[in-house]
Amino acid sequence: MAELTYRDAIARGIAQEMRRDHNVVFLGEDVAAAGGVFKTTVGLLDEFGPLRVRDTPISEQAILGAAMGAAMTGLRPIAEIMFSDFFAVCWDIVANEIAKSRYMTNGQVSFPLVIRSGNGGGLRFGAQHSQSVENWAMMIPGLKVVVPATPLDVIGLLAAAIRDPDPVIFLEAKALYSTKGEVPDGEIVDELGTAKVVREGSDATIVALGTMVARALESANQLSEAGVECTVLDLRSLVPLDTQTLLAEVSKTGRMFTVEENPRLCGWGGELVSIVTEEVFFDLDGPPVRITTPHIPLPAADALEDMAIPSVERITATIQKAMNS
Amino acid sequence: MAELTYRDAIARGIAQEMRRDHNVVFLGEDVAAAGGVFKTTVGLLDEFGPLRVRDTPISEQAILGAAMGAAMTGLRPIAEIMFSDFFAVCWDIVANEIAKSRYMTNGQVSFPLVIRSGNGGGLRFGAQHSQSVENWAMMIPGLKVVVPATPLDVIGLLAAAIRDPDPVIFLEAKALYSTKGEVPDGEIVDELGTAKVVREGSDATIVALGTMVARALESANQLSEAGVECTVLDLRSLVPLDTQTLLAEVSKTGRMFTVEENPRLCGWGGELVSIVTEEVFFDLDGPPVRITTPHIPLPAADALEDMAIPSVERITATIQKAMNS
Amino acid sequence: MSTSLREGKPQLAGRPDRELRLRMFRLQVELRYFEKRAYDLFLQNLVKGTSHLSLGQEAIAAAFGVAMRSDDYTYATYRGHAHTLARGVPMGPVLAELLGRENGLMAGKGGSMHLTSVEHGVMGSYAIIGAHLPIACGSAWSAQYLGTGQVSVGFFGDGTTNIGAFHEALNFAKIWTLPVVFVCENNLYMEYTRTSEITAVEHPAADRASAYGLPSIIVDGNDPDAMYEVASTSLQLAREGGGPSLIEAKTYRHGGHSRADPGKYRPDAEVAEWLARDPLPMYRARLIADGVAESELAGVEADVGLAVEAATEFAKAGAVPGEDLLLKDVWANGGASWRN
Amino acid sequence: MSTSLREGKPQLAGRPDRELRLRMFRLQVELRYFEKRAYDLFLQNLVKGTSHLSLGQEAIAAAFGVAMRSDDYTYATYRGHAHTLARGVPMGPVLAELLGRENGLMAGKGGSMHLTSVEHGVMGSYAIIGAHLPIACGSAWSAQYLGTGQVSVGFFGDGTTNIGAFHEALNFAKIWTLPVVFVCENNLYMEYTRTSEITAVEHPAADRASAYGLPSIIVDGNDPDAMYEVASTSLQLAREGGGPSLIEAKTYRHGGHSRADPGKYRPDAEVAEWLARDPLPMYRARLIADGVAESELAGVEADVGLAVEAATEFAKAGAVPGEDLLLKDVWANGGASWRN
Ligand SMILES: Cc1ncc(C[n+]2csc(CCOP(=O)(O)OP(=O)(O)O)c2C)c(N)n1
Ligand SMILES: Cc1ncc(C[n+]2csc(CCOP(=O)(O)OP(=O)(O)O)c2C)c(N)n1
Ligand SMILES: [Mg+2]
Ligand SMILES: [Mg+2]
Repeated sequence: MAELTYRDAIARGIAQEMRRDHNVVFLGEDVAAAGGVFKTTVGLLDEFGPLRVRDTPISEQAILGAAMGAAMTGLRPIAEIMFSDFFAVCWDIVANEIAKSRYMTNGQVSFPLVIRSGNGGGLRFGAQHSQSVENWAMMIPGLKVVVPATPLDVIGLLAAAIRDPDPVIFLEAKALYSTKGEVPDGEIVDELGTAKVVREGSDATIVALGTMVARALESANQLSEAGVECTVLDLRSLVPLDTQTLLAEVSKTGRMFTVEENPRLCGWGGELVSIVTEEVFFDLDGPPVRITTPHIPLPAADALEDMAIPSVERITATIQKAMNS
Repeated sequence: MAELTYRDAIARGIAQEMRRDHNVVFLGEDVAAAGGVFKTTVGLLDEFGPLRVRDTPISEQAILGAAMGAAMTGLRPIAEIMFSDFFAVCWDIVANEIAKSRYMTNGQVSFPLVIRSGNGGGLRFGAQHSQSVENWAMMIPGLKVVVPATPLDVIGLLAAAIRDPDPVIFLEAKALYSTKGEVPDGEIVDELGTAKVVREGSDATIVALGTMVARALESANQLSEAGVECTVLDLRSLVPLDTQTLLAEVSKTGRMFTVEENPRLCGWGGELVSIVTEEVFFDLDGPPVRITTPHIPLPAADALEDMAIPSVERITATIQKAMNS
Repeated sequence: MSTSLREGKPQLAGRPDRELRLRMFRLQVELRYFEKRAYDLFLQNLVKGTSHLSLGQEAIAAAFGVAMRSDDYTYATYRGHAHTLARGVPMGPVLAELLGRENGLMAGKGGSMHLTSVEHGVMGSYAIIGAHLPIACGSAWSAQYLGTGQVSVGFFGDGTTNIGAFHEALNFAKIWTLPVVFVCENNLYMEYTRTSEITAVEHPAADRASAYGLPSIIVDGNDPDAMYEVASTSLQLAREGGGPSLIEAKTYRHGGHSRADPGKYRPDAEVAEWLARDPLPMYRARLIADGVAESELAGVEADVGLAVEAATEFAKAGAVPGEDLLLKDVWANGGASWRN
Repeated sequence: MSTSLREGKPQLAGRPDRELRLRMFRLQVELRYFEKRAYDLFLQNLVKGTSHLSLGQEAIAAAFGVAMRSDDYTYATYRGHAHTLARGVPMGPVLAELLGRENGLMAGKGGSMHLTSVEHGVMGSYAIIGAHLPIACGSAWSAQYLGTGQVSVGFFGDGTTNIGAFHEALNFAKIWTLPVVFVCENNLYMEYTRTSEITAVEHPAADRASAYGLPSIIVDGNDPDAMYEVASTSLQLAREGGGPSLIEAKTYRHGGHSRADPGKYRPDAEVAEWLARDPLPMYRARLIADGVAESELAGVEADVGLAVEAATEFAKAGAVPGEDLLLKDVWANGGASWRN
């Protein structure tokens, strides 16, 4: 058991899988010699050498095209897109090619590949380096979408993603890179599509993802002092979506609150609301409520960014108001 | 008053606006000499000449980059992206640049531009030429999103979009290009952000968009024979979203059914469900239900494509079942 | 059946011998007859969706078809019938795919624009301009990494040279010394626009080669022997670790861009000039001049004619795909469920 | 104040005269002092988020700053402080933007990577590699269409030449004969990777020029006089309808890529060599050798020093932006509402 940062958990997860499978290869901008611009991949070049850990030009379409072509011919590539905002320059390879080709070819090809990317705000990087793009990926049929919230989950879910025969968009919460957590020694492998109940309560269920999990927990603690007991569900993966756990937990409490870092429209929260209302409508004691970043580009200034992304205070206030009305 | 196809309405709408404003210019692949691959822009080159109607290389980033730069320095460009699936190769210009720059610059720049694109399935073009990408655009703050369902709306909404000071993603339903409708003579200008009640009923509200509007209407007629009277709401624009009309109509009937051509996850239907449940929960007599294309890439074969996209039969059956339970 | 074409001795870089030339002849006849049949079936409203024919461009596919090793990788575009067949994929399933039938190459799920047959090395046909060029780099990378000696070949058009993915793929292939051959089929037009009108250089591929540290290669795409020579040389270079090549093959499509297009934007004289350079009759005449018996070639033609009939029967007899296929194979577990 | 630098007579293509050279000197001092201050403030934890300095690359911005017409358009990258200031944007609001204050150039909403001042022709700083190059074509197109004689200038780095948008923009500018000047500041590195290791050609921009029908231009980016000459010539060409230019300016950044980077991946000898070629002391010495009094230059330096102090006070005094700004200006109506 050791304490590890979310940042270091990335390299540990990748190394664990590269050790067991020689066909796992890794490419991206500044990932090898420099160990990644977020220092998430330090040491991999040294351990696995320049044939398995490769620096690329600033050519995101080439990076993901190469990963795709390699995945369908025997390798298990991990590709890094430095900031998830940059998916916009290579979205065709993700959404039109990787996601669709298995279906279009009637199952002739598989894409055992992982695309890792730094996602989300909180670092004052402004509108083009802070987006939460989990909904971009969720809306494309054929992509799995994973967002870990702890160092332990980083390792376990990354290992599961690398072993998965389908393409996984693995979104790392940039704001969590320097957070720490306990991690056991030895091999860690988790399971995709499993949400985790990280707190139990009887009055309401808060569903969160990535950076928002810790805030939801803190908010739940505040609410507890005010007499409202909340379950907090860490979704961990959007596709596959653990609707069993979701529906069970929401049915138990009768209320659902979603906390999304992405801007509101077409966020995953809307999808959850539609699942919950369609399937357990008569278990609901009140309307599901979404707490999201407003539907705006993210501002750069620290003060403004803090207002935009759901804060513990906003989560608490919103839930309190809804529970009292 | 004349009968016009949806296809011809495009050219008429563009011509109407190019006549009144010399700063309206138009560019895209094969749009000038060839009049567009869907023949939607026939005659524009002849009337407005090669300085205002321009053929481009296969360079979607350059097309939209050029439109963006021109829009912020005095022109009102209309750009065509031939198939909306191709937004994936230029999504950065749309989502990161055009959508965000007004906000990032604190309002220093405006983007009076329209990006037109052929959208949706029904023509057996397969997974990379048939997507309904209205949710791609809706999820990006800073974009307006319009989808006309009739030739009249094509002209009026296109004119409104061209006159609008903000960027508008104008999605033309490819499957409707050869449909016809009555269109009055003279100038036609509509208003963005206004939904239209195209049928009134007391039992349920069906909300639809683009190609799905006619199907919803036909389904409503079938349901009427079975004694269920439906309101049909043609959303027409996703951003701005006419929530006033939406909430009013859903509150009246107590039931909402959305009919989406896009694959399910993170579709606009989920957004509508979350708005409706959050804001008029206690007016609901039963759970809102979404009818969507399954969360799969679209298959090419006619038989399969017809199974995938919501059909009149599926709409009717789903509503009937929900209303009876 | 066309599969036999891919047997026999491996290609050598250089001029094709008699046997290879006969194989190229046969392949061209196959592609021609097949696509003419596809066009007939389209007129009968049996081909669903769109389709893009390579009529007039067959020599390129045929030359690579015989020059490639059986485990090399082909990356085609929406105009991919020829390249798919040239790798030995049987006609029946390809035609059935165009008809949207369950016995189609991808059970009707992909359609004309996405022909794929992994067992024949056809790693897919791609309908978004340029996308397959970086993807071709990917399988070249895996071949390099795994030391298999396989080569990726990516075919594309003149109009495709102006999109970003082209640029990224070429640079990437060069710096990683990837075994990939990029083949630009310059048929002078993108869809309806002349490529020279929207391209900064005269030779859209060859004039860009130096931007990637590559030599400029232009070849007569209507001459199978010349094509073979350049194909086999570039494949050998790639296989031996010499990295990528960029080939510009000059050719012309006889018809319009796709089934909806009569191709009227092209000057009559230009069309006439290129029809006079139709690779099939030219090659037939050359082979005869070189001593091949007319009867042998006529025999091939008759043979292929029968094969196309058989393929047509096969395709027409195919069932309409059923609901079981709709939700099949989004994921590797065979299903389409996004929840658990 | 720096605004004065943009007054005076319009540029002429060719060698700069004494006045222009003094203006370039002053501008370089401004950029240098400003960015050193920005770095100090970062160390004091006052600069929020990231920032990318042009220390060592000032000559390029200074030369274009004096060569451009006051209504020309600048398109910068995330490394855009220098290009923004060089167009006459006052230091105070720029520094305040870095500090995330309400009196910032964009009220704190854009940050260091998105500096924009439309009134000074600075049409934005773009943080996605390559994106601004097609956008620069757009304002060049509008200038051409409206007949204004304005020119767009797009600055970018060596690493940027490998992304698709670069390719599309260059081809597009050439075929439409757009008045745009593309300026590659080749500082040898992308972030931490040497560009030569991931680029197929030696000169990442100049060796690609021919792919767009353009001449190859390489210039010493640390020599303001040489830069001025090439800048004014290319601007004049564009203004007179001669279309785009692609310039590769050789230079070096003194520090790391961004605030988080100490730049340790660079060989000591290389850093030393380039520090010895620091454009500021070199130019100072040259001006003195050419007869400018040392005291005059020292006067400029003192002056700029005061201006930087004043800008710092201005920035530090700025208020933290309030909630009213958060939902402002998503749309042209000033608001952020997506519903009605
Ligand atoms: C990104 C993208 N843009 C546009 C299209 C539409 N399109 C399909 S084929 C084509 C022309 C391609 O021309 P070329 O590369 O010369 O190939 P050819 O069709 O002549 O074989 C275009 C513009 C597309 N499929 N993808
Ligand atoms: C599409 C995209 N990919 C990657 C990045 C991350 N990134 C920011 S700056 C940079 C290096 C750019 O190098 P160069 O073009 O040489 O410019 P320089 O920073 O040296 O001025 C990279 C990779 C980005 N901003 N956008
Ligand atoms: Mg072509
Ligand atoms: Mg650089």
